[in-house]
Amino acid sequence: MIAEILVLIFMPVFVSFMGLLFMGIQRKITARVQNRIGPPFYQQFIDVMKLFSKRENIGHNWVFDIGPIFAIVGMLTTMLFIPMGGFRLLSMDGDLIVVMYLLVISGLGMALGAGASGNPNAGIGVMRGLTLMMAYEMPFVISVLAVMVYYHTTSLAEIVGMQSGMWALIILPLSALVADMALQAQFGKKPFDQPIAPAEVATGPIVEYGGKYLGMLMVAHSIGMFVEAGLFIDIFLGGGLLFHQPGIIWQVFNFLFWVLLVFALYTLAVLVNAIMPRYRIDQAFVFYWKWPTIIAIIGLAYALGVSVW
Amino acid sequence: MLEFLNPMLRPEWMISLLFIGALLTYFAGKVSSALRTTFAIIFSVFVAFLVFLSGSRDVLTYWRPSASPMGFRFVLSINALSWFFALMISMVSALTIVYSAGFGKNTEKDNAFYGLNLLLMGAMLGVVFSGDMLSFFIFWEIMTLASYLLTTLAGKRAEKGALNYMIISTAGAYSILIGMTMIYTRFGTLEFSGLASVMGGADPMFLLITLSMLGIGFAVKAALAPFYVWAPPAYSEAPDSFTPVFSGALSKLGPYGFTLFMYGIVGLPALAKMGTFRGISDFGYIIALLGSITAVIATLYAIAQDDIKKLLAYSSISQLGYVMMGIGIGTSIGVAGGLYHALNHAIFKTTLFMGAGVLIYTTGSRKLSDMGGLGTKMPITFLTMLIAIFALAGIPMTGGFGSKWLLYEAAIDKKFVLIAPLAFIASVGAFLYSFRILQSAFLGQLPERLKGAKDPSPLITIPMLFFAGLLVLFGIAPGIPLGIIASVESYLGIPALNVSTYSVYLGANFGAYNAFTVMTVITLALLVALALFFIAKKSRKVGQTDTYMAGEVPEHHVDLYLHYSMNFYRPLERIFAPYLRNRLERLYDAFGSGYELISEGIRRIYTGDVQHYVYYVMVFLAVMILAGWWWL
Amino acid sequence: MIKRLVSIIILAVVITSLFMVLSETAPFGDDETVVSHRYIYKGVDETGSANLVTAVVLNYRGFDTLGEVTVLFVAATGVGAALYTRKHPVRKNKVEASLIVKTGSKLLFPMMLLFGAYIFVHGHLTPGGGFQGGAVIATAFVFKYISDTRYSIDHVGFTKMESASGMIFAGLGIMGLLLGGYFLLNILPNGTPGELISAGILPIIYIAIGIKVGAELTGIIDRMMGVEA
Amino acid sequence: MMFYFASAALIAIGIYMLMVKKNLIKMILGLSVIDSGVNLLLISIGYINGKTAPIIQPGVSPSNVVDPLPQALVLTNIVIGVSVTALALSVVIRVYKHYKTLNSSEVRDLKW
Repeated sequence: MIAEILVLIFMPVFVSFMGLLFMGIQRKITARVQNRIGPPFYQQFIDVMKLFSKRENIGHNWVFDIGPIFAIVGMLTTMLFIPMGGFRLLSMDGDLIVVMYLLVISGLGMALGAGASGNPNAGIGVMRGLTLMMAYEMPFVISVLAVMVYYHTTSLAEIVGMQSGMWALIILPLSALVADMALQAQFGKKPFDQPIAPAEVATGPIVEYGGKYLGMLMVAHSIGMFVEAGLFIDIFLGGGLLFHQPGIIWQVFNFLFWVLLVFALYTLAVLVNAIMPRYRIDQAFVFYWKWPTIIAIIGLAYALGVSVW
Repeated sequence: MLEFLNPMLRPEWMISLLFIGALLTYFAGKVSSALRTTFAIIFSVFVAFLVFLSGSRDVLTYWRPSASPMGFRFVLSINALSWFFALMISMVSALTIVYSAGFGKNTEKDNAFYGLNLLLMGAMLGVVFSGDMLSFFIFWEIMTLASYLLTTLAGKRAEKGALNYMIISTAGAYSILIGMTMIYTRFGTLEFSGLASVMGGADPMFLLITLSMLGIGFAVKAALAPFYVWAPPAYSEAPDSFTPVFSGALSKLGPYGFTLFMYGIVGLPALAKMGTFRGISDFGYIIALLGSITAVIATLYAIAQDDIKKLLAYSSISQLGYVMMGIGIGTSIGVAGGLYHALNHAIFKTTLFMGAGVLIYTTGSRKLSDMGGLGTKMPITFLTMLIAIFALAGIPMTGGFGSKWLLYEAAIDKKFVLIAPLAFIASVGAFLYSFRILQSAFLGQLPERLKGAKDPSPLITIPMLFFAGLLVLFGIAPGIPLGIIASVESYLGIPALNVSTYSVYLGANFGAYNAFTVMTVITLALLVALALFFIAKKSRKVGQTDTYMAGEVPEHHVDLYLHYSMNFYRPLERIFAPYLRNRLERLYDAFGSGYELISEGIRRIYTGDVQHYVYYVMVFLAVMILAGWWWL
Repeated sequence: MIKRLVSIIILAVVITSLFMVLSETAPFGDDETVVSHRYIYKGVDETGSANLVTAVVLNYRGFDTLGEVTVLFVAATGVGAALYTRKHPVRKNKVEASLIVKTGSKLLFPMMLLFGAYIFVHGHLTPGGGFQGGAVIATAFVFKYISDTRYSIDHVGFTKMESASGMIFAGLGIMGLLLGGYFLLNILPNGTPGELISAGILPIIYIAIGIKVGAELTGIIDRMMGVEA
Repeated sequence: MMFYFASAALIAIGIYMLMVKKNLIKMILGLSVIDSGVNLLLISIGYINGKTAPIIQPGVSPSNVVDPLPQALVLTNIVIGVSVTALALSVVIRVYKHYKTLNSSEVRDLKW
């Protein structure tokens, strides 16, 4: 009981720390790919420190304040419901659909706050974000559905447990491919970073946020990175379980492997990001509803065929 | 304590109270408007209270008029299913009457408005309480007529939509009548209790035809896929204080009809005889598929609307598609999800239409792009609508999540790979259009002319707050409504759902949904976030127009440019426009004009010359005689 | 020409088949029907009317006759409505009648009235009845109209007479309803068949009908005469 | 048999008038002729060979009279026929006032 509570407290702190670290590393990687030197890998920590300790914060109204708070609430809640490597905090109660809906709280709260700011750039950003969400949800949902149909369960813990023999990535490669494409948009990386496109809409929804608000958003973002990647790992990469023995040591190893997988997925997205231009939002929409959806449908048909007959 | 009310807890009492109340209200309006409004509120709220008290006790009433030549018995009964729907209907209707009293208009039309509202409430209760098809049909028609008249009260603009509604409803009613006649000629009884014992043994073909005939009539009310064309104009043009009932309560009669006939009368085993698809009947599968298709199409239309009532109208169609999907699937989870979603939809859509009415009253416009920034001016309206929108979008913590979750689980459980993705996408679309309301009406910049906006009178806000409270309550304790639904399911002969107050357990293959855990975790996370927020330096409030504009001075074009809600989803609309140009309406139009063309041709034989008519008569006579000789 | 040919062919088909069917199903001069059998053998005893046609018209099918009177009334009303003019119709002088016509009509007019009255009063004894008598009375008024270009009936009086007779008919029917339980019950004694005062209420009804029909037909004639075309 | 033939001929003539004649008054005359034909037909259906009028009086026994029912019907029919003719004539008067013609094919306001 005490151990669980300790984990419960430790996990968010650890995850946000690692998230910020990864973001620093990715800036470095992007810079190297683009033949720049780039900021030091600990730049993100400096930024967050600075933002939180800023003397003057500017707010508009109480709805505006909701944004960052909801962003953190949504991400923290979701994180507690997904299995993270060896650690299953509340995931026995969790359910894939519940998790997918909990994930939305953060975005919706963010959109509320951005809308309340009254800046048209924020409105455009929110519109793009929601449109993009509708775009990538189509292939993503179909590919996740393939997994749920194949294992005939919607419980995340069950799905992870059933992959102990073989990862879903190997059984359902097409679905995994599509889910990774959707992950690119979930991370908000190019070519799907229309919502925050800095050069067009002055980083979109967060245009009005500064100081502690922006700091909270950065923390939420770093947790979100783990949540989104972790969801993919749980569904397709066997939950990052390398060792199936009980015992705290193995559990820690499993957790480290999970973090490694998150880093790998994130780096993959960053590498794509570094060399890609940005789609227009309607191009992105058409893209997602065309090829990834077709591939996802084929994957779903395959999963259905294998599991029913 | 309320023992003295016991003799009144009978369906015929409630219905006749409302019908008498309708008359009294109408004539009281001739005397004084305050008296009329008081009457309307007292009658509706009292009957709603009676319905609430009557619980699910089995009250069966037979009533046969002395001079009934065919010997039909009119049966009224209260059972678990009808009580569930009656509760929903009476709650929505009564509170909407309270709500409309808050606007305090005093026109001659208001007499008719309140009278018809009570009449409609009585007719709807009659539909759900009736225990035989004849009274079902009679109340059904009273209901259609009353709602048609109520819609036309909005004035000239509503007439076309109301006429559409009436025509399609009449077609649906004829369809019901045909199905009813077929059943009567086959079995010789119209009582549900008698039919329930014989319909199960009927041959599948007969069942299919009768169920389809009845189904067309119900599908019209439920605005299911090919029959939804009446709904957007009728919902959006109806009077603002009637639309909550129209969309919240009246549309639920379609799902009620399906549930009653598919499960209450025909029953699962007989349905299965018609052929099954992965464990559920083909008929149910088609209904479910139509429901999910409706959900997606209506969602796409809703995203593109700038008119708040039209947006909500399309949203209603889409949500009813969900309900039909759940009822069509027909498993324990599916029916529970469908009924639960019907309840949730009744509550949140009523709240949203009420809020829309307030917004239209305040701003004088139905266009979302004419509103903006009202969130801080009208906090109660904003909060209630926010909760309703959360429920609509299915965010956990509100009732809407539980029902959507059940529906997805039902689809995935049966591996319906066509239905499940459609339902998911419609749900994502729901985020889009519901956020459009928030963004355009409550967030962003406040136009100059709305500076004086404020929350409406308590008569209006109390019903909205009540509904919002219900949604939150259902979000924390889904066991309360689901417990009632479980008893409905066992009444219908479907395996009942396993629920406790806070959690739902569906079986080994599914994760349980424990609303209490989710709630606790969210609260904890909220505490953490709030702590983070308040530990840091306090922020300074600046004006709403004081935003980052890349060096522009914003004063001159505040209204026009700073509020980004005109053509909100333009890119998306551009993509879908070629596919969604009102195809179905055009199909109906083509049918109508073709019919007109044929009639025009037939009309040509009336030349206006009397002698030609004599010729027609004689030629016809000669042909008949010759044919007679030939055949005999 | 082709039109006439076609119509003749069609007519030939229709009429021939009508003729053939008739001579097959109801050969000329065949015995009476079952319903008539009852009327013929029981009619006199049941109604007291020597004239069996009157027995059928007024007693067995009395309700029909009420309807028939109504039809006539509606027709008269219809004629009035169709020929309605805002001014009171004034007869235009056409050709002045010759002396013979004038004198003859003066001589014949009371006789014709009397004859008409005779016909409807004896409706239950001899051939004829209210309708025929009424028609004769109307004919008398036609004579009047022909002989005198300025003649016009007393509209108010005629209307009152017509209404009164109609009310007598209906009132008798209702009386039967009150006294005996059904409409047009014969509430008076039948008497001896063949005598003038016999057959219960039938003579009264026929008198009422005669007056009514005479008044109505005269009204129609008056309307048509008064038209300025 | 003669009577059947005559009534059929009368009906035929009446219908022929309706179909061919353009004058509205002649058409109404045709209607009247049909009326007479039908009346004659009904009466002759009711005739029984060698029997007398249905009036029971000394010397006439019930077994010796013809069928009274068709006669009663004809009585009704005559009255109806009179009504129809009167109404039709008055309508024709109206038509003539309005169109200044009695030609039926020129009165075509009923067209469409």
